[in-house]
Amino acid sequence: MSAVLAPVLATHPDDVFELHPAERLRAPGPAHWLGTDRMGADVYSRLLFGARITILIGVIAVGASLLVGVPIGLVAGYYHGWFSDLLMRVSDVFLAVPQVVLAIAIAQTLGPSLPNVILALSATYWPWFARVVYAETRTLQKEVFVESTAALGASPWRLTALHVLPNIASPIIVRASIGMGFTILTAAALGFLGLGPPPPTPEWGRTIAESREFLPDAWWYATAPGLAIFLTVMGFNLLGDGLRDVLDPRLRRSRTAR
Amino acid sequence: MSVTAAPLLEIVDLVRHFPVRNAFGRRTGWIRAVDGVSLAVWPGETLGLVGESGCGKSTLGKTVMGIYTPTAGDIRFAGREIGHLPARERRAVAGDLQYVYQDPGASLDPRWKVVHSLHEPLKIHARLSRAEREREVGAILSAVGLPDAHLDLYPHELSGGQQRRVALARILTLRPRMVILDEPTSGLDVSVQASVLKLFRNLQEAFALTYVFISHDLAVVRAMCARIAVMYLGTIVELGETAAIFEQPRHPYTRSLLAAVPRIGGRRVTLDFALEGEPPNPRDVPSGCRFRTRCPLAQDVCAVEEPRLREVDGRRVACHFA
Amino acid sequence: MTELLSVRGLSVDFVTDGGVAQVLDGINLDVGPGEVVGLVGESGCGKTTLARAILGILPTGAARIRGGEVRFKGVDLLREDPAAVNDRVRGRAITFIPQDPYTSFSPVFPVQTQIMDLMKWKSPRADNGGGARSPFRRYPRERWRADREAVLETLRAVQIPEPTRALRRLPHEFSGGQRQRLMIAMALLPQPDLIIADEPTTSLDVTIQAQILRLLRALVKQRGVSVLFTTHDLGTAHEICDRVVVMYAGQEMEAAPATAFFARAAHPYTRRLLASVPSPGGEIRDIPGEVPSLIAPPSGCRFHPRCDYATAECREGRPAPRTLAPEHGVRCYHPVDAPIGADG
Amino acid sequence: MRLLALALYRLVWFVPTLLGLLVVTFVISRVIPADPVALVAGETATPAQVEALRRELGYDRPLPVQFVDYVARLVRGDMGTSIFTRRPIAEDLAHRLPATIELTVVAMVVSVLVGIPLGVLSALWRNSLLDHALRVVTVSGLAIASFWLGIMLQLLFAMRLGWTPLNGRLQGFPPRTITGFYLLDAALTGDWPTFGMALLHLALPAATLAFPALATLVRFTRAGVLDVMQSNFVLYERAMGLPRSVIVWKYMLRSALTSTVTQIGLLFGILLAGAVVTEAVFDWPGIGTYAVNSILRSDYNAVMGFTVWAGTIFIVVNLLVDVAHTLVDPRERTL
Repeated sequence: MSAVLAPVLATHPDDVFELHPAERLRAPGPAHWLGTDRMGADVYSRLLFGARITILIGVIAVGASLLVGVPIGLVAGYYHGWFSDLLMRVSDVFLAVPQVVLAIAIAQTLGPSLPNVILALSATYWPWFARVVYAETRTLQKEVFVESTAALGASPWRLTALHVLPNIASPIIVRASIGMGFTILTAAALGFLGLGPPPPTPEWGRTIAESREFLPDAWWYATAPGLAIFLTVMGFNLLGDGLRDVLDPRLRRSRTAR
Repeated sequence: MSVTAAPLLEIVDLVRHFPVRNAFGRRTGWIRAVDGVSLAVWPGETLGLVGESGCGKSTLGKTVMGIYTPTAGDIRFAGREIGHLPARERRAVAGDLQYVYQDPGASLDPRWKVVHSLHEPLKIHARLSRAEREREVGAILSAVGLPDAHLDLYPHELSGGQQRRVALARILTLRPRMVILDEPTSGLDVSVQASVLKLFRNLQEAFALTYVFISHDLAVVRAMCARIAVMYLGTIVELGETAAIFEQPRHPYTRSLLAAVPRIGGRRVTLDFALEGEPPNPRDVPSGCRFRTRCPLAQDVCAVEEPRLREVDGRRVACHFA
Repeated sequence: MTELLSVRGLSVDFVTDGGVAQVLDGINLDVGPGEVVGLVGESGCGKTTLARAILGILPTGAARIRGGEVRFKGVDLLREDPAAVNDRVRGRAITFIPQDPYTSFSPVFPVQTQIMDLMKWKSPRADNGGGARSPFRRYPRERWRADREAVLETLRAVQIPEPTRALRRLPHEFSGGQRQRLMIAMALLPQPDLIIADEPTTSLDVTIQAQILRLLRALVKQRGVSVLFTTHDLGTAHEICDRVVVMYAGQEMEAAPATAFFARAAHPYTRRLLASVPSPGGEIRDIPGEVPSLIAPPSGCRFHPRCDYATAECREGRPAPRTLAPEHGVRCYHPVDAPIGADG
Repeated sequence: MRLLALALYRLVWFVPTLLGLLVVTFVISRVIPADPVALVAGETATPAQVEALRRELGYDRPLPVQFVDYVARLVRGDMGTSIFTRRPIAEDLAHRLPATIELTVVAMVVSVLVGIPLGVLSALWRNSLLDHALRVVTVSGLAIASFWLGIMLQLLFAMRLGWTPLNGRLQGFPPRTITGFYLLDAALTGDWPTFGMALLHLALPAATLAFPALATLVRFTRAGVLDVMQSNFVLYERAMGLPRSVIVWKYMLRSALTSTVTQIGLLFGILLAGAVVTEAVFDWPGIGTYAVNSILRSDYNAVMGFTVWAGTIFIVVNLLVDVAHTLVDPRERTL
């Protein structure tokens, strides 16, 4: 929310890309709620604009991962054979490398920029969706209602589109929400390592890296963006947990009712 | 049952094996779940398929239904071989041949309203207008004894008994000729079981259905079926009129099985129960007669020669000494 | 007759999402020494809850005991020190055979570990004085040897082939029937006065069930142990019980010696229940209506909405126990005095 | 014997997975970039130098040939030469590996020893104060950026309180090298002051690294124990009156652990990934810092070498975890 409204909520919207050398490293006060940074910019305003970038990265990366991972998981889960095995083995290989490490390699190859960060994150996150969808599809195939609908003469397309997909929607949504948090963390780590979008983009990870040389005096400079990351990621994680609880009980009750 | 009429379902030497694989994915053996079964079901009758867990009766049902493909042998339904059809043609047969699960309520998609679940089979198999479909669904719904008000509910809003009725209605909208009932009363209390059995009977009459009734409960089978087939380790050991078999079982396994069923209000049957041991693993089927390892009558010949089903005393029995 | 176990007026509530369910409503139940009592009823009638209430293992959060007493050898277990009950009664004087032999063993320990852990605390040779509960308690070598001998002997008694080798195996290497034999052995080993068996043959095939029932009855009769045997299957009850108690919707309806029960049951529910067993002739009779919700149960006798004989007084209050014949009690205003199968 | 067969089976899968990893890194390094040679040569190279290098590296040959060559070099332990240190990358990484392993193992041990008991208690005393407090820990553990946590710990303990050193692995001389692990070497040589110093240096980075892993472990152990609490064998043991402590700490914990062991494999991934940034924050002279420095210097070969190493270590650990899982859960052996 605050990310969308950043230009309105920000107290010093111009500060994002302008320099105010006279107001360098001011402590938090009425004029600058969270103090100023090394360029004299308002930390609070830069945070809000940073939120837009962060959310943008998360949404596009998770969205792209969904588009790649869900169909692969569905196909691999629905059909049994060497092709399914191959698909899952490929995603296993991606999962076999820690995401940050792989993202570092990709981002380094492509050079630090916003689209490249998103590409690196999508390329490393899609296997999680493939895994979840695959596992859920396989479980669902053993459910009596899927087998019986197949016995009723329903085609594989009908079964997948009308029965399987709606029933695995909730784990996908939950995964997506948690994936947002995870992706944002990784993006921040890339930014911190200097692989994120180049300055003067107010990316949170880079901001923390910049702030280190001014510690321990300008403590607010490092604290604020870290807290922002923390709150955002926690927000998505809690949203995921909450969604799990909201989306699940109805199903659980219907299955235990008998 | 008329002897002159053609059988609705005819199974000839049906085999369904499942491969057993070791950790390396190499095949190390076969589970011989169904191992050469032949039987026929005539229109309008109820054939009971009885046996203990692992005897292959459910595998047999699912293979006939097309959920598993046969390893070998023929399945002829209404005069047509259906065991080896391409997927698309096989799906079309589902309109005439249907399957009811042990817990029919579980065959309803939890996210679909009852009305959608009931319309679905007609959408798949019939080209009907919406109004025609609604008429058809309404008729079936009243036949299974459910009010129209239930159409807008989700499965979890129904009781277990109501779910069962909806699931039956869903199958009946296709007006199938034959329904395979797989352990339809297992896990039910006697009073509920009684209502379910009554419902099956009424529906059989109303829709001219032919049933294959798979069950481990001999009392239920005795009440429901005119003919029964007794299975042991993937083969039929005795097949014939229910009354005759219950009166005087000829196969030693059938005898033990019947002796194990408690009969209320008499001498305790377990006092005289003599069968020892447990059925062998279907991976390691004994040579010759499969029952010989537990059979009180076993002789040397039983280990060498597998007895074929033969006509004895008005039924078919697979035993050298029947 | 001095009872071994005597339950009086036991009422248990369960707190659920939908409200408070009155799962047991003033239950009376007696088990005499050496007697096999069948607790028969359909799912949801409260027989498992009653078994667990006697054992004192109701789920702590959800279940609340509203009233009544559970007297075992004259001591009310509900008011006794819980730690003392755990040390001296549970697993010692009263043992348990569970319904599902597949999941009632821990899958990760060999059978020997699990049996010997039981014997360490519950062997008849164990002295359950002070410090009996300590997890660091020593298992004296002498007693271990004696206990292990007893274990092997009991395994032979329940017909486990090659007991010494069997002990080294993991639970999943046994078939369901053999696991239930192990469970019976473990129930017998502490030399209890009472065994509570909760649907122990429900998950077994009919020929295996027959073997287990024959074995269990022979062993308990030989050792003079009492058994409370819950089941939903009237045939099983007929095979194993000396006396049968019928429950419906949390109330006990009738208690009678087995012969009288299967020949001349008097409660309309019992008679309906017996009639719904499929008859050889193919006749099938169900009980119209459905089992009531326990959150808002019918007043008075809980069977009255489905009963052919119900009158106004059935709605108003629960009938007091009445004795029809020695040991044949019924809680009904209108007991039927006719052989089974005689009423329409 | 069956166990050996199973270990072999896992090994059979190990090779294709590793090969898959190499394909991925190969694609990243040779196929995605417009001109991989230019990347290797660096920004200052002239076009003629680039062409010369291209022939020298064999990048003018067809891709499949290049791939075979790439794998063959890696098998020989040849990862190319770092532009910056002018030393073989494999040597650089091997030199720095002990520092990373020391840090990761300490963090792992801390999180296991603290996380599992806390998870059990949290499940046993559900909805207690401890449970609620631990929920805050687990939720924040999964949401906190570890580099930021490290900086905050430095700010508090090193800069403000001065309890611990700010960064680095040790001031002064390291103990005589036996294993390369300072803690172990110091203990073996009986050099206790150095041991203490090393421990003090390790405290903050290890805490930073352990925190998310600990949160994950608490969460999984709690869920596992709650699951086991519902199981029939626990009901049976309660019905038979076994002491509660035996039921909980022997039977329930053992069953809950079977799933937790699988988690430890994933955990190691978290730790390894966390090590990169944590080392960067604390200037810990391990392979993570090496990777970060290489990124900053655009030392392209070194970054790819690091990726291959990290991936391989991770795959090996998961292989070991798989085998360990079959040891913990006997049912797995019949697979």
